[in-house]
Amino acid sequence: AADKITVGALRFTSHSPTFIAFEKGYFKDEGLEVELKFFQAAQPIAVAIASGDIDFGVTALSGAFYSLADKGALKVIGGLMAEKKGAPGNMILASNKAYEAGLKTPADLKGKSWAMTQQGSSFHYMAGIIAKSNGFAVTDMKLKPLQKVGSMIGALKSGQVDAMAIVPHIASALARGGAAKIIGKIQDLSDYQVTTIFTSTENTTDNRDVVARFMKAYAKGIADYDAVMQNQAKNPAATDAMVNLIHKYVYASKPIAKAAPSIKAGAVYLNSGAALNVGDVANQLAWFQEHKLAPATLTIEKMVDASFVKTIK
Amino acid sequence: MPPFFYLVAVFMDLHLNNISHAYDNIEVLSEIYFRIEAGQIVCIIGPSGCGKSTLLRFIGGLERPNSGEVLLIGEPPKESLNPLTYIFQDFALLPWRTVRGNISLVLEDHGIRGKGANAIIDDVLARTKLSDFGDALPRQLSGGMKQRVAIARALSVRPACLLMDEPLSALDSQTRELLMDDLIELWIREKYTACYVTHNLNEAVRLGHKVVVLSRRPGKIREIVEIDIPLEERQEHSGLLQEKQNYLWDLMREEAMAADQELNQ
Amino acid sequence: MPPFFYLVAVFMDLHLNNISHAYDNIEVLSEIYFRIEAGQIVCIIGPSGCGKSTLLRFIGGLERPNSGEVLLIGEPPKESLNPLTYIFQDFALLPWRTVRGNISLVLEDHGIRGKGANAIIDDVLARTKLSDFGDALPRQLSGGMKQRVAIARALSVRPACLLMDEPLSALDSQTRELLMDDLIELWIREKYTACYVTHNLNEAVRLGHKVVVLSRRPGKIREIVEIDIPLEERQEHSGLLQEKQNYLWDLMREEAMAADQELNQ
Amino acid sequence: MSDQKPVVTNPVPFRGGGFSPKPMKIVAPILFVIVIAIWESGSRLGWISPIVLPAPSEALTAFLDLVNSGQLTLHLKASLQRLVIGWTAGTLLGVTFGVAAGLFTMARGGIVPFVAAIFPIPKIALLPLFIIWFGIGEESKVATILFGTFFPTVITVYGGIDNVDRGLIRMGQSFNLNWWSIVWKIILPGALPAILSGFRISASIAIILLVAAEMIGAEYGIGAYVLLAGNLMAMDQLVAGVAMLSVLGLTVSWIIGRAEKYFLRWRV
Amino acid sequence: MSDQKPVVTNPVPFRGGGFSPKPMKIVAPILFVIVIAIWESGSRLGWISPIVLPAPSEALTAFLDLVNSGQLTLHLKASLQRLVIGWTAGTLLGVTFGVAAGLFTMARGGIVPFVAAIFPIPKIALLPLFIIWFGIGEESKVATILFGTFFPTVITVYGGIDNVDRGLIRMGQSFNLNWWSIVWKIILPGALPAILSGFRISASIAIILLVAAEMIGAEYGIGAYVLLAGNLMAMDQLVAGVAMLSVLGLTVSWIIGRAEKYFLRWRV
Ligand SMILES: Nc1ncnc2c1ncn2[C@@H]1O[C@H](COP(=O)(O)OP(=O)(O)OP(=O)(O)O)[C@@H](O)[C@H]1O
Ligand SMILES: Nc1ncnc2c1ncn2[C@@H]1O[C@H](COP(=O)(O)OP(=O)(O)OP(=O)(O)O)[C@@H](O)[C@H]1O
Ligand SMILES: [Mg+2]
Ligand SMILES: [Mg+2]
Repeated sequence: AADKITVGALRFTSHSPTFIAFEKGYFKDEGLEVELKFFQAAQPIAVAIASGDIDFGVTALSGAFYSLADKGALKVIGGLMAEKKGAPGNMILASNKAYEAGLKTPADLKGKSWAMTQQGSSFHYMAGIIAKSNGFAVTDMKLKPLQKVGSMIGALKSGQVDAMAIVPHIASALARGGAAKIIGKIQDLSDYQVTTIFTSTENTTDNRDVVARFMKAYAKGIADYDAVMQNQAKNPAATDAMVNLIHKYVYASKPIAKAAPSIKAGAVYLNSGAALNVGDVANQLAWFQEHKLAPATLTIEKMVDASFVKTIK
Repeated sequence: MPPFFYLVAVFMDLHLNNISHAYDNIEVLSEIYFRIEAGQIVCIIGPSGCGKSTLLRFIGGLERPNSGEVLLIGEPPKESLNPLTYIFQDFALLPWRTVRGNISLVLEDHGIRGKGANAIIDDVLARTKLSDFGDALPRQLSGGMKQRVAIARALSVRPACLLMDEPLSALDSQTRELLMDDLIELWIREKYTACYVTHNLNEAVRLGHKVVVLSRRPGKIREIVEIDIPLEERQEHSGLLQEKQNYLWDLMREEAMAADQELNQ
Repeated sequence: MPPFFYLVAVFMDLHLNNISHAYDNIEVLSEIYFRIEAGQIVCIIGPSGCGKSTLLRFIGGLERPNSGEVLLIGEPPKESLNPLTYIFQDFALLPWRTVRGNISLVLEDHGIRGKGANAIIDDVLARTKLSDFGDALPRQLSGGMKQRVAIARALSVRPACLLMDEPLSALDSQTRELLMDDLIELWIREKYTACYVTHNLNEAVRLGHKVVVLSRRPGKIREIVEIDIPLEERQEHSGLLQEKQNYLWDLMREEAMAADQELNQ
Repeated sequence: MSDQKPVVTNPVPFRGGGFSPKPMKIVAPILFVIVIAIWESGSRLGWISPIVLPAPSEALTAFLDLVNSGQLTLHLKASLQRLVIGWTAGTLLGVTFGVAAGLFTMARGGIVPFVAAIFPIPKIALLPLFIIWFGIGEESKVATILFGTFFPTVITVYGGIDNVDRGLIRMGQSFNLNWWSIVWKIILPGALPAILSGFRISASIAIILLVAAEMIGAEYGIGAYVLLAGNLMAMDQLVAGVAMLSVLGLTVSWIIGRAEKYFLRWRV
Repeated sequence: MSDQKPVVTNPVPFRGGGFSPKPMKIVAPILFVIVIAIWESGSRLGWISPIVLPAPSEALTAFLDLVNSGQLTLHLKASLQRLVIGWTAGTLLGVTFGVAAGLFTMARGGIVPFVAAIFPIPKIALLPLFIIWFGIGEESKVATILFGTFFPTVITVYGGIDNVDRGLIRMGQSFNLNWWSIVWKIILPGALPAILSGFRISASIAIILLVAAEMIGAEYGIGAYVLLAGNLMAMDQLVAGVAMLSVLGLTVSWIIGRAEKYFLRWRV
């Protein structure tokens, strides 16, 4: 009989491989009976894995994740979205007001205010990347936790914060609408491993076989996605088919005509084969620990089980 | 003991012009027509539930009859703080104010505070024998004491016309006597106007210049009995008064019997 | 008209043993000692605020005196649903229940519902002349009607001993007469026990086997006046009764005068 | 009567009445229409930035999309079920504990401080705990709403009981009513105005908490729809979702209004 | 009297009393100690998973760290200031609108449905709007608390006013008291029990909303502390923060309890 597993997901385009592998039966092919559980935020996925309610999840590395990993509850087993030069990636935006006042490059961000969701979030870390590569401390920026992407955008547009970083399709939409100015890209500053695939520590020891099969199926999903969505112009028919598939899960309450542009624009780069950039993960951990956002006792060995995928150095 | 000095003599008649009223199809009052002349005490008697309290509410302008009107002929005197003043059947004391507070409530709005108010309050409390209970809350009072607070409160605003709804019903006979004597003495001096609802026929004949006898519900005027003896001389005419009282008694008895027959039909 | 048949004759005495009480340092009752013998009506009279209602609450077990006790000698009869039943001075009707609902309230707990309850309710409403108002809410009733509902409710539970706190104070003289006559007639047939607080001395001498006269606050027993004439013969002895009434009047007057002097000291 | 000056005749001035507002059905619709009209024209004229507040017409389009996608009933069904179960359970528990706190010294000593200590804890902060305790199924969602309903209900119920006329309770005792009868027939009806007013609050809180509840593994539900719209920055959907919550609130308020009219008809 | 059987003599059975719980100071501390003791030993014995619920002692350590870092006063000061301003403003507005809805037909027709429609909207969903309207400074934080306080206050106030004895109002009118006096001296004191009970609810909601308020660009504040702890899954700090909110709630409840004792001493 098939092994039953539960996968936590967010209704974002960046979770598309999950939907593709599910819809195209890649999980079934591996003998996995998958149940999808939808969440509205990433953090509960991590908690639900720690509590054993679900088996696999995808999320950015954040303070909560390190904390749970430190308690031995879960482990990173693969990489997903990453910053790669030339591929779509997070952009740095300046508010019109700040731009006028001379904020033209990431190097000018010293002393400026920066919108992020929360302390210890990926947006916080991206501020760290900018600070590091321009030779100032992240505390030299005025960090404004605003909890929600929507709030960040609102604050940026109304000029209440000077800058922020955001996924490409939102960034270009804002720039196109004249609501903000793009002043740089994260990929120019770092090979940031943005999101990772993770599971419970128990699975990596007791159910290695299941984990391996899951990763195999997942890698197929990534391959399909990258093949089509990174080359949308070349094969419009395949693109439409994939957009249709994703639309079942993302923007489902909007008609396809309205949803398609957002889905298409939201195509970010995903590591093929779910390869994991262990070096960058180690860098991230070090940065979080340095800023007291991760437990000092956590080590990269305790947090990562890189035996299921290729690693990038 | 000093006499009441708060009531104010007036030249102000009240004219009840053909008043009828019904609550949700229950006819309560029908074609009530009489006049309360300035300086007169009009007593209203009638069976329980015949509409006396309702009528009193109309007279004081607290409710409006379905048809007919109450006219005020002449002007209320300036000295009176509240020309038409009620003493309610259910006392209507604010439970969160002390006895003194309940009285000062009706003075504050006229700018009477502090010493002025205290003097008035002390006086009306003394008259109603409540001096010891100025700081008691209503829940600490007996039924009769609550009624006396309601009387004290009404007296404190120098009414030109008192609208009293069984004001002595919860009092023992002696306290009642004393307050009756006070009311009479006061009238002799001040000639105030009053409309006095009572169940006590003896009170009615001792105090009333006119006794309006209402029939059972719907209350109609059964008869208006005039008592011509001046209030100051009534003690000397106890025989005559007793006659009047007996006459009222018979009137009421007929009412009751008629009601009984209706019921047993 | 059928006589009351709900009250239950009993062999149960109530013995008040040296009762004293104070509310927050205000002495209210002092060394009250008397007995309510089975089948006797004991009337309590006394100045307003002397502690009559308080005493009644002690007798019915609703409150406990600071010292002394009320003893029940003998056993209440089985037929009585609620041996010691109150008629409260302030009526205590539930505003959210109709007149019928207020009566059925006290029957439901004894498993009397539906037809059985309706028969009882119809009967007590007829006695108190409220048949037309069974479905009225308390706010739609006049003061006297509320009091009659309270009486009807008390009668519905076949009390062995009635504890009545000025039960007729809000009623007109005729209704009062009728209900008094009913109470007397009923006693003649059923010989129920009662403790009757009143301000009406005439009621006291017509109804009481004993009249307990309380002094002003703190209420002490001023005198206990026995009236030996059997209830059924009292109408024939109106002279004697008038004498008793005058005697009570004088007692009360002395009390009032003493109080007055105290106040004016 | 003085005959120097002419006699003035006036009806007795009417001093009563007032202080008894009647429900007036017409005001609210007019008000809503005005607000929506201003908003719509504000959006069209560009006074209101479309990124943060789309025009009502856009929200309506989003709503119609939702209807056409056939998901509306799924969302509604999921949310209503959670609401009804959570609110009912929270209310029953709340009334029980409220009555206990209203009647027993011991219970009051324990319940009042306990409620005071636990009520102010934000449910959102406890989501991780809820996941551990109740899992990611319906239980944790219902529990969130249950907790949100429970505390205000306890407070209004014991507040209402404190306000019941003790004279009526003594009357009940004097007729030897048993304890249950006194509670059921005297105390609860007496506290009912306060309890119903509390229901207005607890129902609104329950609706608010739909969003918090559906943060955890909810596939369908109006809260999930709103959250997702927020995450995806789809402001038209967000407004449509919020409007659904509003309509839900209006419906509940209307039901409670009917209940008040029926149960409190004994009041003036 | 029957002389067949011996005469039974008993005191009249006492039927009164009861139904008036007194505050009992001792129960709550005992209860709290027991709960904490069970929790601590549960944690130590491993019954309670340390992943989500640390032992109270660990939370205490986290709290002491906070105290020693000197940041406690900063957090407390920031939060208290927001609470006091937001709650006071919300309450004043709420009482004003509640009184209007309680007295005027027109106002009721508008306010009641409006409150029913707006109250159920989760503040968190509207955070982006709040930022546009009120910025990311103190205004938006105070506004969040203000809105959270306003709606329940309106509901309790008009509910309380509906319950004031109309007979007392008629009395006031019969003495020609002016409108303000009637409202101030008769209606508000009569509604006070309900209003104070409503304060318990609105104060708790205000504390809950500290977290939502401090979501927006707050550097200091207990809510911000709790949020950060939650983000980092630092459960010991989270519990310490939540405990601070609880203590705040207890303090407010105690203050309202004193106020009730003082202002409602006229009740039995
Ligand atoms: N709950 C209470 N707290 C404090 N004092 C009280 C309380 N109840 C009654 N009293 C006081 O006890 C005294 C007696 O009250 P009670 O009601 O027994 O008088 P009463 O004889 O029935 O008077 P009335 O004829 O006016 O009804 C009064 O002086 C009253 O102030
Ligand atoms: N608000 C009301 N709604 C409906 N009916 C009412 C209302 N108020 C009074 N009634 C009815 O009006 C009639 C007269 O009531 P009212 O209080 O005037 O009587 P009353 O003569 O004062 O009686 P009592 O001597 O018993 O006080 C009663 O039959 C009563 O049922
Ligand atoms: Mg009347
Ligand atoms: Mg009394």
